[in-house]
Amino acid sequence: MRNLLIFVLGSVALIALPYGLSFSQQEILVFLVINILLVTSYRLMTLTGEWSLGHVVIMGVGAYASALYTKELGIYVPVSMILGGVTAALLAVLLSFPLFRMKGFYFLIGSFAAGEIIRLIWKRFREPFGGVRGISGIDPMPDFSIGIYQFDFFEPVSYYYFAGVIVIASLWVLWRIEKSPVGLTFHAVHWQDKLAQASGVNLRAYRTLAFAIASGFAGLAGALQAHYVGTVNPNSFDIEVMVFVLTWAIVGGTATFYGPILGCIVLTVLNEIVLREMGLEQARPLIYGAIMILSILFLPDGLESLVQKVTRRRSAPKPEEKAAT
Amino acid sequence: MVELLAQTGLNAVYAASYISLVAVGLVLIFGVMGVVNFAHGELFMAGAYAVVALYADMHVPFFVAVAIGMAFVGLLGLLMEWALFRPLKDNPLGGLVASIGFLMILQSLAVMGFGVRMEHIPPVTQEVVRFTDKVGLPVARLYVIVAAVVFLTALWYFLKRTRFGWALRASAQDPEAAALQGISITQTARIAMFIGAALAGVAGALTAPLVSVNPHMGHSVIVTAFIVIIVGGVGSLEGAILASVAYAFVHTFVTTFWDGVLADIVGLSLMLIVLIVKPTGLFGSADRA
Amino acid sequence: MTDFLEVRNLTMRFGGLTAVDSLSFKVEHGSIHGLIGPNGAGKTTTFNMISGFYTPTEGQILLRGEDISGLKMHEVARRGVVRTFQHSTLFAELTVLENALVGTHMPFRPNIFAAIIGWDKEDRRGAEARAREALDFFGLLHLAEERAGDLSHGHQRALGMAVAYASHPDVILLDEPFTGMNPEETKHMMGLMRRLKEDGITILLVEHDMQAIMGLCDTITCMSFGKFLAEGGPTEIRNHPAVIEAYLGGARHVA
Amino acid sequence: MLLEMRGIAVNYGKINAIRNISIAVPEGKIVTIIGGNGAGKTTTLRAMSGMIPIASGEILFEGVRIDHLPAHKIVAHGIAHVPEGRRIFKEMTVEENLRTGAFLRRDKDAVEEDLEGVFKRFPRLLERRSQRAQTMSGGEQQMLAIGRALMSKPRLLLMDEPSMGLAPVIVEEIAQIVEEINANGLSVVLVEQNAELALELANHAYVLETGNCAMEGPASELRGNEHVRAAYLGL
Repeated sequence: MRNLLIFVLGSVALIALPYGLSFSQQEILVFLVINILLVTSYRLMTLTGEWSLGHVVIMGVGAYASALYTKELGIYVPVSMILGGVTAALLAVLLSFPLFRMKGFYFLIGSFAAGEIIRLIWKRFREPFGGVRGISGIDPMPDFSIGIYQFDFFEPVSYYYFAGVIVIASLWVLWRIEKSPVGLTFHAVHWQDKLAQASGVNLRAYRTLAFAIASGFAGLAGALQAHYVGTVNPNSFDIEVMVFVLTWAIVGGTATFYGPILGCIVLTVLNEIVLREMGLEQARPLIYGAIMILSILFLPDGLESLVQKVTRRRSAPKPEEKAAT
Repeated sequence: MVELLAQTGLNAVYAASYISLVAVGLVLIFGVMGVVNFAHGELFMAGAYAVVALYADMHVPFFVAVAIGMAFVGLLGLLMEWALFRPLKDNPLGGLVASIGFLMILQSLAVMGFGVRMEHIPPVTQEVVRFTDKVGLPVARLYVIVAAVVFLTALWYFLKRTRFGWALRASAQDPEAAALQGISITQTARIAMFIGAALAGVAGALTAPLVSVNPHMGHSVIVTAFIVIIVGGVGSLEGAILASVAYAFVHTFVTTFWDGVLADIVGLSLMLIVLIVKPTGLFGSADRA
Repeated sequence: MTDFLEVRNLTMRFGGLTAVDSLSFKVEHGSIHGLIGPNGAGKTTTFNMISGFYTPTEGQILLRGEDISGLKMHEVARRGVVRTFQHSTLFAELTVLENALVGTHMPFRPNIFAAIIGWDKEDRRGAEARAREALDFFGLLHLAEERAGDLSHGHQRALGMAVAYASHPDVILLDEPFTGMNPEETKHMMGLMRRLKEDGITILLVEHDMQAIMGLCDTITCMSFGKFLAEGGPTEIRNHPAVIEAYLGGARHVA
Repeated sequence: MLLEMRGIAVNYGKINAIRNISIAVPEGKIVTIIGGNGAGKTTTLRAMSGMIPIASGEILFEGVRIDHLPAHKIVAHGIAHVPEGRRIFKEMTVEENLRTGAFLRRDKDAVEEDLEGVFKRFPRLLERRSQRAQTMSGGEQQMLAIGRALMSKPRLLLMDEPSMGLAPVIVEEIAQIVEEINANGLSVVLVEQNAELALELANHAYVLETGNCAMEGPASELRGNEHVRAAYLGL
């Protein structure tokens, strides 16, 4: 009963949210929703213990793929978005062959190198990737209407609803995966790969699975972004964006499902509302960098550890809740 | 054709010089402290801006500016060791993340101090050492080559012949066993960080008049340095130098005969191939990492 | 009849060092078989080869007549040969129950699509029941919700065995199971191993604790400097001159 | 007492590795710590040399408290630790390894003298003087680790499992070295799996079981003890 109430109130709040915002804030909201999917998919990857520096490029693969499918093959946009995600996942499977020969630091650098190569290929080959300037004039999501609501996809509010539904559905899938025996196996692979292997877990298969799922959803996020912005180019997926994703994940904390989402929301609000309003836009990387350092120094378990401290204190007298988790 | 090859070869020697200065510092830091310093490219950038500020803006003599820049970047290194790497030494990912944060801060400070535009510095010298009509080595580039030879030789002597050099190598190989010999790991970390940063700084300072100085110039430098230290084997100084030379030649020749982007792709692919075939690098041992 | 688990001319070289040199022995089905030898004899290396952690340089490992040498660890595990590790190798960040659940990976192989849709409820229930059964067997059920890293040393060792046991193995390879246990815990654990044996599980163990080995094993293989030294029952091994020599060789007869 | 360890406890996370261990090392003697795997022998030794923080208790060396000092400062007080598994600097030459052992010393001439002394005691190290340490056999590496420790001119030598993985002939050689070093006035704490050997070398012995001190006494007495004979001597 209580859960239902929270669900209803939450949905209403999410639906009503854009009406309290200015146009530019509505646009930011769309990106925020897409970034939440990006950072949550990144977390699934980190469940197996591997930190990649190529995740944003993989997102770009979804964006480029979906853009090209609509442009060159005339595929209906929602279908091409899904195909964009699938393309990113398949590329991840392909990349897993060289990359999963490495671990830890080497994987980090290897994933970075692989990402840079992909980005440079976009840059170098004007056909079909458009070179440095990328692809512009990507088909927008076609308008349609459900009942009384008319989706007009030049309006950020419409796109917010559309992307919101897709993202929530994706988050639900990611959540189900994490809470399943498959998710437990990911954790096992992370914490003690030898023991997992001795229990019959095929390490390569599970690492690849996590990489492919994470990449698929990152690709979907990229496709969502491409059809909203209308252009893609190599620089919109460079290492700086990757650093932002990393910051969201680390500031939020990667031990829980909601940690990275929290980090993404808090930093976006801070960034777009606070910093922009205060005219500190130029100092943005500086402040981001400082936040990153301070949080790794003083809050190594992320914002989620603060949340846990508060909720634990509140729920301490009710032990039956703990048993339910 | 022969002249083009010779000229490209000279260019490659110059490229190898500054790359190896940067890469050796990165290897030293990784070896002793076990952290991957992502901000190493920005240390190079800081060295370059030191020359912009002192030599171009304040008209300090060039070599004085370079020396001050080198010392300044060395001190930045000490700051990083004290503020970031020491508190995070039990957090393997932490040092890397903190260095990324530091990278953003340095970049941002450069933008705020000097603007995003590229700085072109008045040339230090226009002289060129001519070998034939078409083959020559600008003296400004010669400075870089000489600096690489001098500093790397000095480093080699320090590591192989002095007490603190042994201490540094000992703590890179086995920090715990080194502590049991009375070596303070904090102290060796400071030395490594100072030397590593100063080498990046001097490379940036000396190349400042030869390239367009801008706040984002560290990016390609760190990518190159990573390629080099992976190919050379993380933790191997000799490997880093050899790989610098090899990479500089491949990259310079591909750039000259095809184009720069393709050269980057070739370089990165070489690194990936090395990682796949021998993840510890061509000269590396599996001791650390 | 082919033997259940057989090691034939097993050899492992690391660079110039021969850690295990042409070792052969057989493990009978349903027995407790001990592998002993002084430090550096190559016991753990042998163990690592049988479990698929190392690929032998030469020789074969036969399980029910099938050559399993060179298979990966998870492939060996899927054939019913499950190992534990020296020290406390556990998923320290996970709960005790989750540790045991990972152990049920083979009998209840997770399926990602079923998991998303929710068609794996029965499997999940089965896996949990099996995990709890394994914990119960090793007396850990009351600790099910504890973080594994917080357990005492003895409990951690027991949990390591519970994880292995949860997968319904045919053979359990135990690497120094009694390390860090006090005499009572050791005694209790010996009782549990006898019960495992009664269940038809074959046990091969490497152990330093001589009392445990002598009290537990049906057959003991002793190795020294990588080579086969002697084999037999506990009494035989205890009085075997070569074994005594190998163990006391480190001591001086000159004193 | 040269070294006194009083009521030392060490925890790894929530696990007590050792509890309330007290050990006294008289000047000029060999004290051994024996016990099964995981009993806490190595932990005790690491606590002495400052490699792990202690949870409670105190350690005095020549009457001065040295607990809470970092490892590299304890060396300066005159304690050298030959760690388990030798831990020599593999990429460095034999001579560099030895000189690193004298890192803290400023008396250059005496260092050269001691270096010659080590080479005299271990002629095989002299033969391999400029060879990389990695290329040596296990026994030679153990000798190098001992030589390196001696280079700091210690008054107390801590040795962790010097016989591990060595052939009986080499173990015999190492044992003789320990006796010689001790005869020259250096006190030794010896941690050993090979209880027979340890009890033969030592004057005094401590038996650890699951982090506690189960027994202590003169080594000759413990050799005759029924429990020790059964548990550690396999008799």
